[in-house]
Amino acid sequence: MGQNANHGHEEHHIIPFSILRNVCLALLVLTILTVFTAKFIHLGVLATPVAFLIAFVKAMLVMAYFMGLKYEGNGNRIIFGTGFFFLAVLAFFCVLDIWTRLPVQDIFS
Amino acid sequence: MNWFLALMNTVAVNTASAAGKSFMPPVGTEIASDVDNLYSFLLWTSFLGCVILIGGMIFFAVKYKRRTDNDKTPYISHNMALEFLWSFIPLVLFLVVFAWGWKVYHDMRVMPENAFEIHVQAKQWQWDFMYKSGKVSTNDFFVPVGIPVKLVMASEDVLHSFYIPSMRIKQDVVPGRYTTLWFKADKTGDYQIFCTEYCGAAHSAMLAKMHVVPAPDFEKWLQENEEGLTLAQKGEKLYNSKGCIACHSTDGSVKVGPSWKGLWGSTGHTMANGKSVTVDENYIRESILNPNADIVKGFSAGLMPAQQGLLTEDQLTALIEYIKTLK
Amino acid sequence: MGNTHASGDNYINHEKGLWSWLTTIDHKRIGLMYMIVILFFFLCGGIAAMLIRLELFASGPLFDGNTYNQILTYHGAIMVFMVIVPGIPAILGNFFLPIHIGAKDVAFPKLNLASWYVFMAGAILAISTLFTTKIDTGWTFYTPYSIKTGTAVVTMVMAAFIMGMSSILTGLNFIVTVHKLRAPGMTMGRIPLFVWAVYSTAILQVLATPVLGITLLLLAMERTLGVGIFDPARGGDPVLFQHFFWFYSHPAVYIMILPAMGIVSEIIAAFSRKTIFGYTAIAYSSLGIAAVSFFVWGHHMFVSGQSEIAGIVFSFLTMLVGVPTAIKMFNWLATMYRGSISFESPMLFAMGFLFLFAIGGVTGIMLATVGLDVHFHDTYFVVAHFHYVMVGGTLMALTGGLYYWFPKMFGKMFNEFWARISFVLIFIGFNVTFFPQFVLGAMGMPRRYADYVPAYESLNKISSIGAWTIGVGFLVALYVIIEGLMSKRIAPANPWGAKTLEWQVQSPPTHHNFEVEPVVTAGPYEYR
Amino acid sequence: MSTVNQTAKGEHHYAHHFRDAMHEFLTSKEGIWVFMVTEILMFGGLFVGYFIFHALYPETFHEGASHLAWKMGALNTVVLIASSWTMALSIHYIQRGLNSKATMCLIITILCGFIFMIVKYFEYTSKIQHGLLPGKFFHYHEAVSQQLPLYFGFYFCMTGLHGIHVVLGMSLIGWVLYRHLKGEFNPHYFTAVEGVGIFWHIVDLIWIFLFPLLYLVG
Repeated sequence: MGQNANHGHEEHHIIPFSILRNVCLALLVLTILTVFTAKFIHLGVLATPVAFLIAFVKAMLVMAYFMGLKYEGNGNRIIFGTGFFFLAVLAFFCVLDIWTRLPVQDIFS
Repeated sequence: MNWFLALMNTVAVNTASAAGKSFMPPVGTEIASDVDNLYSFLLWTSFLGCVILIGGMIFFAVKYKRRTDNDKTPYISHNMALEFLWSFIPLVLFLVVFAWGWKVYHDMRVMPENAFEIHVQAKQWQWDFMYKSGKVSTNDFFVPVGIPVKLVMASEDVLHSFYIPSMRIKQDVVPGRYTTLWFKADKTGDYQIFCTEYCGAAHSAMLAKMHVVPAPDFEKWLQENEEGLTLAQKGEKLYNSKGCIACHSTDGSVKVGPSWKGLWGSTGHTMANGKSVTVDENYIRESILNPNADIVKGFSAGLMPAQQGLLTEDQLTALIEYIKTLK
Repeated sequence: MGNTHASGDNYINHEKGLWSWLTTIDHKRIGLMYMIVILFFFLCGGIAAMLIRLELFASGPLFDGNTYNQILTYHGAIMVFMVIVPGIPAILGNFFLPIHIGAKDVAFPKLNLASWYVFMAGAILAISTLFTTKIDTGWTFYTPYSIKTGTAVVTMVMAAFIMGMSSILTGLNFIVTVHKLRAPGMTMGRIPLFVWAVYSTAILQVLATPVLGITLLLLAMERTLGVGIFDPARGGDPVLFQHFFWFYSHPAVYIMILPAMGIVSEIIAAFSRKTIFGYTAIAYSSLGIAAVSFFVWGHHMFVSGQSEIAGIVFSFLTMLVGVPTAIKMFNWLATMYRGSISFESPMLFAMGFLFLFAIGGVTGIMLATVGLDVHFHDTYFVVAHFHYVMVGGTLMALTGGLYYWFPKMFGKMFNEFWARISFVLIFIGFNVTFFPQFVLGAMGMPRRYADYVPAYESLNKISSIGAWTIGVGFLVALYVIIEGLMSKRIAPANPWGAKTLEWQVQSPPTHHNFEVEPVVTAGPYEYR
Repeated sequence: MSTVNQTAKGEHHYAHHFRDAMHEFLTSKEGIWVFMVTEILMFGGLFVGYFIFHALYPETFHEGASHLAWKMGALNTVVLIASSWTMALSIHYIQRGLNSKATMCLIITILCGFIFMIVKYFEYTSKIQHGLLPGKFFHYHEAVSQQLPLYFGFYFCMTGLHGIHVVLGMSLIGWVLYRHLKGEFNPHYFTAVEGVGIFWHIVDLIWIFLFPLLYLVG
């Protein structure tokens, strides 16, 4: 907020072709990696966190380069980040409730 | 913290007797007094708060009334010390109230060891109380005085909420899981039970009575059976216990279903499809066992559960005998 | 500051004909279009309220249970989704937010018009259920009742979803407008407090409404496909529905009250002829309330079957939201201190707001206290509390705001005498209606009851009489507006001697708001 | 209607309430970002539900995932990543004034959308044939877990809502392509392409999470 004046003569930033190509390649490699870890290595309990971590890295790449957040001002980064923050709030309190409810065996004396 | 709560309690108890309790229902258990003390403390601090805010507003309004159209007002933009005070004092007060409320809530939620356990089954629109002896009572809830009672509650259909105002306790009854509640009734007597979670057409008729009785009487009640009643009296018991009461009145008032008063023998009973019937044994029997086959004009289909297989022949007869008595 | 040209051209006569209104992208005209439809829906919701009080006037049934439940559902759903949530932002926010910051329009004028049409589509869909199987779930749509009941839940839920989209688009528009379209010199520290309030509201609309959207979609899926997420019969969790629902609906109560607080800030400064006390504190407390409101929704669920720990955490966080609210109250009082206070009807409504909101606020603290709420939850105490906030707060402020800005919006003066009569009727009627409900709630009378035990009868009678008084009061207010529109009393550009930008332009404003882009050099309340 | 300012060059045009074309561009872009927040929160609600029930019924979700064709899911992931890349490239080319290359990129993006939907179609028909359907339509007889209908409730809601977004995105790209072919975009004015691009990347972003969560770990 607060950037209301004087952006008259800026030029649009052009993201170089090579960066876009490399990001695309990285995303494909990470896709292969996520399939590989899930289907050909048995990670047990780690499976979900690992898959989620890889997805997170991919998401960061898309956001930074394809969506161009890396070249944006802080304003739009804060706006987009706010969405994720309040999503985390929703998840946190729902989980807090469900995980601290009395287990059924404690209900019956 | 404890000494502080104790102090607050003393303050509250003294003020409470004055006026604070006036609106609350009669106290039926120890926790209810704790709740009332907290309530009176809040009532008085709230009253004080309102006096400051509203009184201040009226005072300023009178004192600083516009005199001329050219009044000069001072330019006061802020005052850190004041602003800090009126943020900090409410914060402290709110936190005290929170801690106090937490303590009361905790006492409500910690189930005592070796409490007397009763199962509560809620459904549209009645309460079934199931005792370990095998006795089932509907809409009449008998508990012994002075003994902690723990309720394990489940719902057959939608959300309900079990509320005894005099005990200051309330808990939603959630289908698919069990919720619990406990209390220890201090005084014998009858207490009102409400359903407080909206549950459909007869939500406001989903009432029950709690009867707190001395322990020996309670034991006797647990053993009691239905011998020695007339057929119509048995029917009246069924009217209450099977939940007919939620939708059918016996005083002529219209609820979800038609009233039973004066029903027996009436001719020209008009159906939704236009035909007209005479109310006899067979009509009542059909209406109970298969209620949606013929709906009385002005009422909705699909609300009454079919009783086919749920009532024995004896019970049907008893109900019909009861309806006959409702002139 | 901008100059006043008393030319005959203004936004009302700039173009003529119904079509020019239906296709307008002028934020002022769109604000008026919202005003017309929202006042109409307010009338509908009000009629439902009168019927509710008619049923509750005496013990014993007047309508059958189903009919009563439908009336109460329509009262809730219409008032929440179609009156109070869109009310102040869509009418007064649309009209004044751009002028307040010295802009010619909102950031996306066509989107603004689209929001109106989306809102209308949703509203018409909602009203259409009246002519089908109706709906009887209460405005909260709690599962599993909303899954099982045989009424038009899917239609109503889709209607609420569509109106939610409209709300999101309006919020989005306002956020971007405030960020990007401020006039030169109009820093964030110089925007009027009404703009701060509507801006905070817009943030809430954008962040909270999507979760309501997905919740309602899932409920619709629940009924059509039996997805099962909220249905215990299929392994789902009805309490999770309540979490999702209140994640929206608790911030939504701040969507309803924050703009009202903004109006009150404006009116009190204007009628005290004094700079607002603690501008920064009021501005940031709006943002603070908005932010904290996302952390407190579980106080609607203390007895719902959520865990004890969750209940305690939510109770604690709820106490925190009381602080910025208290700050605002004290700041308004301090603004009146050593002011030059006059008592035209907008100020009466603002003071009525302070009076009623104080009571609504302290009873809110009682309800936030977890041990006490167990007794009060789902009783008339809650009903009384939220009506003190929603009607005593929001609707008082909306009515006061409409009077305050009436000269600017239409270039006419309303009849002050009848405006004061409307205030007296609404204020007294309101207290007669809802104060007894606190007592009823303390006595244990549950809400959403079509009938009650005889012990509650006398207080309910008083309450019903009060409700009809409010009804008359609002009809008088409607008369004041219509009579004002027909009258020939031409309003000056600045009848109240206020300092914010909208009073520096002609009444009614021109199509472009400002003839010359204003350059701002000082704060909004410079009464020196 | 809005007055549109024409500058001397005739190529920058912007609505009357903006200071200049860049002001309009940045304002529009912020609007798009705010809108994306609502997308995140809307899908986010579904993800929160998914996580909760995944933790409550891990076996169900494992069994459910084993019924999904992960190879098709992987194929769709690749398709969407490629389309995201071409979308980003189309903006790159418009900014450099290479209009025909930009046209190609937009067309490829739409085609990728079609491929995605076709693969989805085959997936859905196979699920429907086996009776692996949400809730009350579920009639697969070899289900081990009692909550399997719930898993397929999640599967169809999440992929269905995502599919709707793919179709919406394709239509929007079609609209942008049409305007592009009319020559409305140039290195100084390409707001609509940028906005639609960000929307399309969000669609990709959500799939990046959906794929491993539904198809792989389960």
